[in-house]
Amino acid sequence: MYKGKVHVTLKKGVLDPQGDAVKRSFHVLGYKGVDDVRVGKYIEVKLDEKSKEAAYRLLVEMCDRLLANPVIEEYQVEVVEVE
Amino acid sequence: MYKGKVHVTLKKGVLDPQGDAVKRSFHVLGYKGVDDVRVGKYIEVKLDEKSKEAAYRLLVEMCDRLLANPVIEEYQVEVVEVE
Amino acid sequence: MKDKPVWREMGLTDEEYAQIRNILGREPNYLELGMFAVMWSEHCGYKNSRPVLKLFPTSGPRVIQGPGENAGVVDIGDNQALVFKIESHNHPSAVEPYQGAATGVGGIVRDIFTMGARPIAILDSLRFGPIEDERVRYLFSGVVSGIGGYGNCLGIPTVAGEVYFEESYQGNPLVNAMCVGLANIDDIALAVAGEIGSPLMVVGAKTGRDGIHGATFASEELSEESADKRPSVQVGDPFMEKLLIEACLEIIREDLVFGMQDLGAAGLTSAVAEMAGKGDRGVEIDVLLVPRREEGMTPYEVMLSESQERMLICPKPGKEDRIREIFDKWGLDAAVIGRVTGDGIFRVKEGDQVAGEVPVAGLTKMCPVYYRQAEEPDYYREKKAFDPMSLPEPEDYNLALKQLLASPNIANKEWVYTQYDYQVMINTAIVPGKADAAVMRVKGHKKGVALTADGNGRMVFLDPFRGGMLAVCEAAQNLACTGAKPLALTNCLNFGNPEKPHVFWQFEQAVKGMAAAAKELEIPVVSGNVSFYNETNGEAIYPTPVVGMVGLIDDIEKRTDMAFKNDDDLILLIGG
Amino acid sequence: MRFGVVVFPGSNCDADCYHVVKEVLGEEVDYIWHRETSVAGFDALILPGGFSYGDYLRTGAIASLSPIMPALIEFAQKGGLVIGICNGFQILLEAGLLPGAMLKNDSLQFRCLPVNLRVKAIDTPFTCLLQEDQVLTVPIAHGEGNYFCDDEVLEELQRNRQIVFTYCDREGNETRKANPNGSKANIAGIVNRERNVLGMMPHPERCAETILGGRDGYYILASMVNWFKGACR
Ligand SMILES: Nc1ncnc2c1ncn2[C@@H]1O[C@H](COP(=O)(O)OP(=O)(O)O)[C@@H](O)[C@H]1O
Repeated sequence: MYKGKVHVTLKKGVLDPQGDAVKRSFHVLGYKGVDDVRVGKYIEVKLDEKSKEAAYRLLVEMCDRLLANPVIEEYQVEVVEVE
Repeated sequence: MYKGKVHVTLKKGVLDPQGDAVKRSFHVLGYKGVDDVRVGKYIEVKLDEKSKEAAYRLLVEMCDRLLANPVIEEYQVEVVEVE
Repeated sequence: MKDKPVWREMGLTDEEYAQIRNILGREPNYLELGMFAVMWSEHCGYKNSRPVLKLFPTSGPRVIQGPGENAGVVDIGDNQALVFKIESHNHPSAVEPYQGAATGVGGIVRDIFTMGARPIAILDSLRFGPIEDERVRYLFSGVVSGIGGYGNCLGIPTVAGEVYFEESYQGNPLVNAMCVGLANIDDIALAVAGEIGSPLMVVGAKTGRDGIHGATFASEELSEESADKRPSVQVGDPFMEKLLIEACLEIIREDLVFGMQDLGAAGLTSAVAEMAGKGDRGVEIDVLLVPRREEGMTPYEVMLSESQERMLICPKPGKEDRIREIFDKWGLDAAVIGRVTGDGIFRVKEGDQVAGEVPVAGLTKMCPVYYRQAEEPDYYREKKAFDPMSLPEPEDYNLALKQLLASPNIANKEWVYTQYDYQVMINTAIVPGKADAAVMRVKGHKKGVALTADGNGRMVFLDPFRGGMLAVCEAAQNLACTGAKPLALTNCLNFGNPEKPHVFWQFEQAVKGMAAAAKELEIPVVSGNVSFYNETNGEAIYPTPVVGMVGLIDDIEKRTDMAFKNDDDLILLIGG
Repeated sequence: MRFGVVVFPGSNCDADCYHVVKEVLGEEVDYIWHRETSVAGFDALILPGGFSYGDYLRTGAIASLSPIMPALIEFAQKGGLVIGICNGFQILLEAGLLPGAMLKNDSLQFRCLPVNLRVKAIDTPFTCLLQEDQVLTVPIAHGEGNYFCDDEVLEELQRNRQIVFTYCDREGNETRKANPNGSKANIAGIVNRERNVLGMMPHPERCAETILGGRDGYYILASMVNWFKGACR
């Protein structure tokens, strides 16, 4: 059994309304040192695959097909073995 | 300058409708080996703080106040130095 | 170790515990005790309010179903009926505003389609502390986006409501949601168990550990510790509910079920007991057959879980396969979890083991009823002696008017209702902000229906009887102003702790006032909900009955909103 | 003319579109369940609004992988008329039939209100009954209508006159204030280069009858009928 961890973040240059809102509320709360906030997704997937490589390949495919939208997002994938 | 990385995930036992929907659609797409999907948030924050400890403390405070909803979510915080 | 016996932890009194022992003729086990505790909570059993609620007029020529079912039903002609009810989700919303409000909408919507009606509108009645407070703003915006988040996704328009800000709701906001459905009279389904041997199916979400003891939670005062009761808060899945609506209405249209019941407060325990109780049946279920989300759940947890978006179905003989087919089309699993029996016993099994066995009637009909003591409070006489004429006349009327208009209670509520999809289903002929009631067309007919929800806690506080009357009258007037004739009402009675004599007095007086107005105006009460224990640290909210009312417009082209239409039109003031 | 309304789990404006085509336009219409794999026999397809798959992950993302989509894409590539409204627009973006992507509204709030739209192109099957620069009033109801594309794509959209509707004030000015969601260049609706696929966030089906407060949306849907019947060209 493998666990895939996927980070999906907005590409540079794509504005992030959620991140901006969080930054603004931090400033309102008095945290002036907050410079930049970006909000992305973190997805954990349990994969019943034979090998780490197979799990990794599968995960990348899943990212390309569904988990990330290449027009606005990029992703990072990591696989660890779990029991 | 520090960069804070925050993972906000649903607590164990809290229903994750989003993860369930993604799992089901993977099954429909033929990825039968997908066992469990949990969707959380990944937040990156740039912090203008004096020390790593100060940045860390600030980030935890920010999580408690704004980034995570303690009723249903838990979070993990990491700080790295950046230029 | 614990300093309280376990029944008291569960909210039962020593006398109630003795009664349970009597009913069973033995000591209850933990599961059985839990089942009694939730069924005998105020939330499910109405043990403090039932005698007073009897004062409401509940019949009329158009009433098809009065109180007692999941929702009330009134005839609107052409073999059509409106099915509607209002319900509170105050305590969950105080702890987690978004999910609390969202699951409140989910629950009331289930009550409507359970009856075989297509939900056509949602209304919301909201009360918070002063808006200047940071926590209040958090609660307010969370509740509004929770209602929108759930209702919008379902594709049911949220068409009317009200918002008040008042000190008395600071620690205990009120979140009442109403749903109105439209049904063909022939399709109305009741929550009854079928013949002996009929299977029982659960469909929808898997059962998790969430919300265990939510019903007792709703029947307790909020205190500093409430924050620790957090697992009682559930996360809603409106997408699942949308699938359930479509699938359930499809099986009703095909006439495949005897009865249907949503799983709300007290989960499976309540749904099964109520369904069996109506037909004087017994029931045997196996918790191992209930699809779960988590491993290692005990029978107690399965029976008391309040996981959202689940339905209990009693199929007609031979229809299980067709039902499965329909659910499968919508991507839903349906599982047979047990059967109807003839012995009047609610038997819970875990595989071969009997985990609990209680008489259905013990959970339902034998729930104790209390006649609480009512006592007129001192404040009432004091406030009554107040002479409004003793107030000084404003020096600057312009300023006074501006101040009034700037009050959050009078100001435009656009910020709220623009977060709600109030137009989906393309029936909303008078949208929020244009009149004091919403008007919906009924496609294919000349007629229309008008909907409103109203209450005024301050008035009821000052004079519960007249305040109760006023709530009914205001709703009726709001409907009349759109050109509708009021047909029937539903109500949500939000009060403090009924064990306090002055709170019970407020309750009784307000209900008497509402009943008097309802009788006089010939607007029967067809459904409702009671929410007691709305207190923070011993301080009760204003007594706040909220009235939801539906009306009928014979010719929708004749509806009226509140805008002035033409130059030189006359302006008349009537009544007063 | 026969319309098909594609129904995904979670679609909720499907019945509204069906009603308007049948009762207001007076044309034939049928639902197409998302698990079907053919759209044979239909002259135009509507992807209705709603929350397909609960809008989980990204709006329109899961629906864009539905079994019906290959047939729909082929239909579009052969020149068939396709209109995606609100969630339907989001699905068209995710399926790659239209360029760009949707972000959350800049207010981060769901917004339901009537907006003004400026008609930017009338040489499309969806606007042939309208006037250039005409201002329409059409309701929106969405939480993610903040259209995004990079500058190159925007230039291309402008060069090919693919921008069909923009948010504007009553006089037709495309101001920042008139933009309800922060969308790039006030974009409310675009067509593909071949002009047979339209995606728009506002809901024409919600303003096709006077009882609902206006009929501007009627002309958008009626344009499709006129175009199909050859009355527009
Ligand atoms: N919580 C709400 N949800 C939906 N609509 C609301 C809500 N609050 C107010 N409205 C709408 O705003 C309009 C004005 O409300 P309100 O000021 O309470 O009116 P009134 O006090 O005259 O009944 C009405 O159309 C009402 O339905």
